[in-house]
Amino acid sequence: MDYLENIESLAYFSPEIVLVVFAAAVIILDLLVKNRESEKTAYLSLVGLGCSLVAILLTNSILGTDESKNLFFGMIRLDGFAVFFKVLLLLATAATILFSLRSEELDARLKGEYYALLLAVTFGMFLMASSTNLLMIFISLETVSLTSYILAGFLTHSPRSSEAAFKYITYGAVASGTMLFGLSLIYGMTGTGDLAAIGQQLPIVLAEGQVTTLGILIAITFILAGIGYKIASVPFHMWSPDVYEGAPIPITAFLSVASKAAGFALFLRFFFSGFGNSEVMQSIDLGLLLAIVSALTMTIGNLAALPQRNVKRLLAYSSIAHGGYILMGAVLLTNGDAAIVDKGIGAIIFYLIVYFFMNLGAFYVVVLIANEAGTEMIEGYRGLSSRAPLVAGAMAIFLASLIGIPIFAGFFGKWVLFTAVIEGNLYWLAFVGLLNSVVSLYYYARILKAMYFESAEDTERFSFSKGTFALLSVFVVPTLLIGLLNIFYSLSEKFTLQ
Amino acid sequence: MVVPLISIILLCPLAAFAIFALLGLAKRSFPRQDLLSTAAMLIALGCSLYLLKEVVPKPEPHTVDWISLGKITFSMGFYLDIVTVIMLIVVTLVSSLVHIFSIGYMHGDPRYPRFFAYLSLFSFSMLFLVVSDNLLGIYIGWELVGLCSYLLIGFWFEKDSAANACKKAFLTTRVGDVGMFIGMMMLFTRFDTLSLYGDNGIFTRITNPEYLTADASGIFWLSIAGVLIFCGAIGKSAQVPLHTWLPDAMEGPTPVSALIHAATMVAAGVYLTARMFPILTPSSSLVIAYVGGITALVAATIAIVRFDIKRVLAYSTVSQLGYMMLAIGAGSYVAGLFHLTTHAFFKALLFLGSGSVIHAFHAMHAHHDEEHTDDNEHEHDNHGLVHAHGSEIPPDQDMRNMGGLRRKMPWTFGTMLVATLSISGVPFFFSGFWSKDAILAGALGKAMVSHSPHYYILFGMALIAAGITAFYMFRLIFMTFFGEPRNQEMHDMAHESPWVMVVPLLVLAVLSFPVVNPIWFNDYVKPPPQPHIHAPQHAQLGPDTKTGDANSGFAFFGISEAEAAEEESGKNTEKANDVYRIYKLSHNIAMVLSICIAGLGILLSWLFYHRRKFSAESVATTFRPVYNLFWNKYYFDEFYDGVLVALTVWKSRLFAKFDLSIIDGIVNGVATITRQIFAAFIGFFDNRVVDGIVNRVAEVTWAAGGRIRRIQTGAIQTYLFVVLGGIVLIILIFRAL
Amino acid sequence: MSLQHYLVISAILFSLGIFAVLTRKNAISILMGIELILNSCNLNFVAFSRFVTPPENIDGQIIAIFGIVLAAAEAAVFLAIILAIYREFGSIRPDEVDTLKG
Amino acid sequence: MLLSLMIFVPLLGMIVVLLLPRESEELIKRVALVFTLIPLILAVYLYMTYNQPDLEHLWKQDVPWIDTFNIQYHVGIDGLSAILILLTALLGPICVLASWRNIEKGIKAYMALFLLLETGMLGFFAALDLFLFFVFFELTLLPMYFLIGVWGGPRREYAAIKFFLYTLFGSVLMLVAIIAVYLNSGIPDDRTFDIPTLITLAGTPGHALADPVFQRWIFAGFFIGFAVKVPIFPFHTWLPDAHVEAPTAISVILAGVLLKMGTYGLVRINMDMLPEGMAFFTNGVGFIGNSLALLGFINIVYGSFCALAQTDFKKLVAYSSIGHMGFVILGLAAGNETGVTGAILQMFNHGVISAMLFLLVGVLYDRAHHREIDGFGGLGNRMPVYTGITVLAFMASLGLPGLSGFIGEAFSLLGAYERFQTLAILSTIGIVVGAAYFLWTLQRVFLGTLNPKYEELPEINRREILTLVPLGILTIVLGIWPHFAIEMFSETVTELTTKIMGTLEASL
Repeated sequence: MDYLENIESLAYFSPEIVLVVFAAAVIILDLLVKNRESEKTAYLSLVGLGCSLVAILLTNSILGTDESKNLFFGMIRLDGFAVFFKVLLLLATAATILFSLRSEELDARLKGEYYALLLAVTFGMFLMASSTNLLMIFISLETVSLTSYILAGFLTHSPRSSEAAFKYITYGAVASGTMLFGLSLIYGMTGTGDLAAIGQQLPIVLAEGQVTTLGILIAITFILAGIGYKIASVPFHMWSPDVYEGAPIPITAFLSVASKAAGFALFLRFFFSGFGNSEVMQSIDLGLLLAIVSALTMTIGNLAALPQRNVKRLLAYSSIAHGGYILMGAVLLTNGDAAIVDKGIGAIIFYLIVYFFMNLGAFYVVVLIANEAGTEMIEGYRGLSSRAPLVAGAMAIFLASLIGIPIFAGFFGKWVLFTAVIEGNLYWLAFVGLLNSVVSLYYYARILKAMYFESAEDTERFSFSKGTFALLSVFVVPTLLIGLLNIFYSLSEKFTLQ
Repeated sequence: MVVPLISIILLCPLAAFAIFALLGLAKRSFPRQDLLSTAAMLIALGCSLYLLKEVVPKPEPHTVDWISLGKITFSMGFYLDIVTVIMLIVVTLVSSLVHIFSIGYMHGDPRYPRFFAYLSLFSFSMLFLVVSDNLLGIYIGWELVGLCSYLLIGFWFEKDSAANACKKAFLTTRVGDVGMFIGMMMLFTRFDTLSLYGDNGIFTRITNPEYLTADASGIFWLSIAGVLIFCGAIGKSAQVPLHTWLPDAMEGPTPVSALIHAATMVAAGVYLTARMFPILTPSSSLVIAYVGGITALVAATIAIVRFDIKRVLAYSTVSQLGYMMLAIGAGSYVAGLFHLTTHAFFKALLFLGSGSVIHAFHAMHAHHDEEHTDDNEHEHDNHGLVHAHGSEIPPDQDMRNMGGLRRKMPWTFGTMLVATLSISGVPFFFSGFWSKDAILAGALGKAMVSHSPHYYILFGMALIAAGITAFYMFRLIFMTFFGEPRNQEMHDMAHESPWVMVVPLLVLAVLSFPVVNPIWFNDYVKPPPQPHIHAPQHAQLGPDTKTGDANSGFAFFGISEAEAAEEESGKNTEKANDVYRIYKLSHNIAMVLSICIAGLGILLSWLFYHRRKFSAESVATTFRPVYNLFWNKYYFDEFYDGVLVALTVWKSRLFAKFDLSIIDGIVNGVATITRQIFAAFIGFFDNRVVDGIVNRVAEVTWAAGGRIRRIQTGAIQTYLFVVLGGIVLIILIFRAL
Repeated sequence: MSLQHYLVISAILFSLGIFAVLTRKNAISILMGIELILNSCNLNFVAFSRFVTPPENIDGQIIAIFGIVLAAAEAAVFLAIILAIYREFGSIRPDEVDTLKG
Repeated sequence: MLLSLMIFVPLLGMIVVLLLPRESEELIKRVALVFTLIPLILAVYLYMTYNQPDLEHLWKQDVPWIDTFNIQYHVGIDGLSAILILLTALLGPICVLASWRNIEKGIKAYMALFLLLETGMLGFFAALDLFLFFVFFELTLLPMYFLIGVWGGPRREYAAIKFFLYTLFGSVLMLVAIIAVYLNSGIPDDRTFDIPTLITLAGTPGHALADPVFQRWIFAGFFIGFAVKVPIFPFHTWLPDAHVEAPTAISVILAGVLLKMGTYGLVRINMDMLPEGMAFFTNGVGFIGNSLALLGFINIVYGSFCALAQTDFKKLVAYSSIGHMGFVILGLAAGNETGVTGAILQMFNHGVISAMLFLLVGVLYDRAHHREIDGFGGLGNRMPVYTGITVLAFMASLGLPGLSGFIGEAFSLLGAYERFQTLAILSTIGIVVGAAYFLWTLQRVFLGTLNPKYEELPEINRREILTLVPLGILTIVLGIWPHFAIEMFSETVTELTTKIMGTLEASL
């Protein structure tokens, strides 16, 4: 197999390098500027993201359309799939930084390293999206995790934040440890760390009987513990509500979108290249396993969301549920028909785009309300329709989209997913998913109800800056349009794994 | 020439109503609605009379396609034969007279214009019903007249009794109509059409052996259909057991009773049955005849003991309608229609007469209410009677307040006397005699020809009914116009009615003499063939039928069968002559008997109520049970009320409140049953079960949410334990697979 | 010493680690449990790279080295967070840190 | 083009309304009225120019939308959709007028949502692409939810969410069915949502869509989706709540149009596209074979008796709608010319009549501020005009011949009797009970002595009369000359029924 030497790889690695450089720059800048000007660091990091975006596009252009490169002796791989996720993650980070600028709960003194950490975590996620070697997988995962732990606990003097960090790291450490154990087993079975090689080796050794299916099952289950914890899938989801609730809202948004997306990227790449071979999957019935996991994930996520009164926590559960929906697409990886596998991945990609806008949008509204009304509780949303009609309208759109009501992007996302799933003859799974979206209506509607049907105690209107609305519209407009425009569908096709 | 005429006839009254309705939307009203409506009616009358000479020997339907779906087509149109024309004339004539009468009678009523508008609407609907050539059209007119009667009975809707009566009327008839509709469905599925005449009309088709056939089933379903259609007539013409609404309908203004509930609408049932004559099978005919006979008898007996002058007439109407049904059931098509005509006139006259009497007393009404209610109480005590529900008699209609009016209101008295003589069947100068006699003859003749005991029984019923009729009618006359005034005060107030009211009386009185010449009637009105009845005797009728010999002429009222057989002419003369002879004989017997019994009836009532040889009270006390039976109208209403009282107890457990005024008559009864038990149960079911299931599901979901929540303890080590458990579980499960 | 021995040992280490993590009532001992888990993995890698892969292929050992590094980093972050916890809750008993729940 | 104009003009109106300042209420109302009148004008023009040359869809427009799934923006009109579009366009301005005074707060948002709703409804009836069809179907949900939830009565939140949940549940099953149809419509590259194409495919023997068993399942999926909308027992319980809580105009739309969306779907998809499935559920063999007719019968009787049990005027009308929709189901189940014609007529007429009824209830409610039937009495001589119109509406609704309500019922029954004797006969119970509850209501509200509380109740005013008169005229005209309506869809029905009956004969 062909791969590039370290030096020639660097060109293709530029986006990551840019990020690292800027991370360092941000820290240095933070030392120079005074505290109250520390917003500068934020802008610098935004610039960094911008540069990195440019770099990504450049690498992509030199890469050409469908061709892909294995960098650093096949440690990481640069292809359309990776590029897509890099862009998505980059945008998510940018959004997070903008949120943080407007969020009042993050106190001013520590901003510098905060942004540096954000850049670092982005870097880690880039690696997650593109690593093709057990070693890289583990390293990237750890990089992301370690930084996330810190970010989650970033609010000093906030017990909730510290607790979140504590739970996060304990849970994360165990999960990744378990995963590493699983990886070690895989390594032992195939004698290589390279995913592609593993993909070739596994069926052989399985056929030769050197490894039992039980061994593979154990290994995969252990690995699932690691990845499942990143994408918060049952039964590895339990950290997420607490962490999401405790962490600062921008970080919650970040985790619920970016690190989920990165997790799925890793998930897809790992199973696609490492276990792409169907008879291995059949041998342990991976399809059914994933299907059940996804069904459980969405069901439990939705049901647990029903009684929540804290909107942040509610959205945490809802994002678990959405993880479940996305997993339905992942189930298709185990389908024998390559076309359907493609459809599945395409569906996931499309859904992630949609999910990116609607979920971040919802979280942004949560940030705004937390600033104005000073609470994350659903009571804070009472009478929002009169206190801040535009924001309420935006929130309504995001929620409607999360429910999956037509003309809003969320519906089309679900549509693409369910079509793929049904094409994979998983009618029951599709049906469970759809029933879940009916259940989900109930708790989303509670927010709608609070905003529109109930009236607040004090009715003075909230005041938001122009920038706020601008940023809000950045999320509203795509939520309205993505589904209606043809391009996005074709877009999602370009980035599937080869 | 026919179509435009009929259009005019229909449109005039409709226009009169439309004007009222449209102006009503603008919250205004035409200055002289009464004249408008009356004029419209008179025009219609003129046209109808003109139509008499338009009638062609071989009538054709004039139709337009109303709805056409692919192969099936529903047409709307007119069918004009002599019967139609006669009906048209009857309706328009009576209607015009009633209009005129009302100008005087309704004078000063707050809703005076509306009354005439309603009358116009009714006339339109009735005429539409009459001229329609297809069942759908008939049904439409049928329901419309129902609506009008609803509106007019409830004209004084402030009175709860009126409000109940109109609802009762509509719902009761509706029950019958549903039967009729089912009958229509049956015919429709068989013939793919609902039009009766024309090349593929039902009556033409039915001659085609494929539809009815040697096999009994063909006849059988036809009988069922016939009876079902007849259900409509049962409702509209107030036949037993759906007759209870008609007496209550007397809550409406008297002209309405005269027009709708005596002359026209109730007769529509008879008209319908006559129209359906061709599809009546022997069995369905028998059913009809029996229903008619029973009605005639029951109603007559009830009428004996009424004191409310209008109620007496109402029951007499019911009984007379029974007569007509009997006639048609017995195959005496012509007789039935003839009686319909004559009855229309003299019964309208009677009602208008009573109206004029009531009008005379009306002024008294106000400040004599309470006193008379006392009277009633007293009354009941010494009769030891219980008043049936809804028979509180308004004082100005209570015959016990009348008496000796003949001097006070000579015109009214004279005209009503004529009508009474006519209805009681006094020979030979009164139309009622001829028609009634024809029916009796028909029944007897049928009996003698077919040797079936049924028709002998029916003949008996008719005969007795005739006697009773004579009795109670003269009772009415004696109590009202003869003897000494029982209530001096009211008597003094009474006065002859204004000429607008008297003139119609006179006209109708004239018509109660055999102006509608029986011979003429017999010559022109021919019963349509009943192709499926393969009559035993196929008769070519002797030429002498068409001669002026009255007796022989009447003799043939009954022999529709023979006439029907005429088409499938077995040239079997002596057989025909047998039939001829039998009918002639039967007719003579019938005539003699009817005269005797009528005389007997009159004599009795003279002894009872004029000479006072015996007292009605004493008889009543001796035959207490019978009397009670009659007084309480065979406990029809009580039966239903009884059921409902039981239900009331039931309901009191179910519900907090219950409106007693609901309980009235069978249909309300049913309504109440359903409301109280069934609907209530369903409502309950709807809330608790159907909705309940849904809510249950919701709750379960919620509970599940709560459970999962509780797993989220907050202790990190629990989470980790779940992780481990999850891993182990997965491995265990999937290793087994 | 065959592969099995190493594997058995690492399995035991792993189990001990998990056990510690699940049962210890002190955040520090949880950290130790985590370290045990990671080290069991490292042991696995090394053993596999010694027995399974040809001698010139040392991927496994490299992974193990990285594992050690990351374990150290993780320990550092963990301790920092434990400090924060101690500051906020005045205790480092994991079961007392449960304000976020439901 | 005209059709798209008709569909999206209200949407445009919504945008305009949103741009207006919330203070200028009169202006907002006027704008809304204008933007609802334009579709009406177009609809009338359509009616004038409408003729049935062949079953070609009129005013077709077909532009590709989402190529990836071969989804097109494909709209067109045939007889069936034409008449319902006419109904929708007619009720639009009437509802705007009906909301002129009695919407206190947030008239701007109200009108905006209403216009959005109208776009959804018009689009639904015009859609010829299954996906578009579904999108419009769902598009009506959200506005309805807010319209009930924000401007509704005391229990509005409950009613709104109930409506939302029920319909969403139904549409979920429908979505599965749609996807299944799409996936089976051909090889991955030329799959289609185009309804006419799908219909032809489902007709071609040997095609995956034509497989009877497949069609049965799909039929069930679609059916439940539509049954919730119609609503068919036992999915009906959202209706009374929604109706009672919704503001007058919204009840009108709900009863007038939204229920028809269900039955329209039944005809357009379940009958036209899935004749095999239809045959399976209506072939009169055994329980399954009678199920559809049975549901119709249950709706009729059940709805009527529930209505009889009500004491709330509006709830009574709501339940009566359930009963009347039963006749539609019965007629459709019959599947023959008479039945289906009756059913479609009943759709239209019920739309008109129930609209009238709800408007009338609204008039009374605006004056007396309660709807307890027993709380009134004797209004007949206080407000004669109102009473007159009410009598007309009641009589039409209880199926008095000569008014439009009758023909639909009668034909449904006539048609049904040919195929399901017993059920048809039993269903006539509904006619009597219908008369019973309406007359009883009439008596308790209008007859008898005037309730002293309402000595001063003002008579119905001009605007209200204006909303009622067109509907009243329609009921009378269509009662006398139903051909005006039938001529629009008779061709469509003939073609449809011949197909259905053919399939039935084949299956038996």
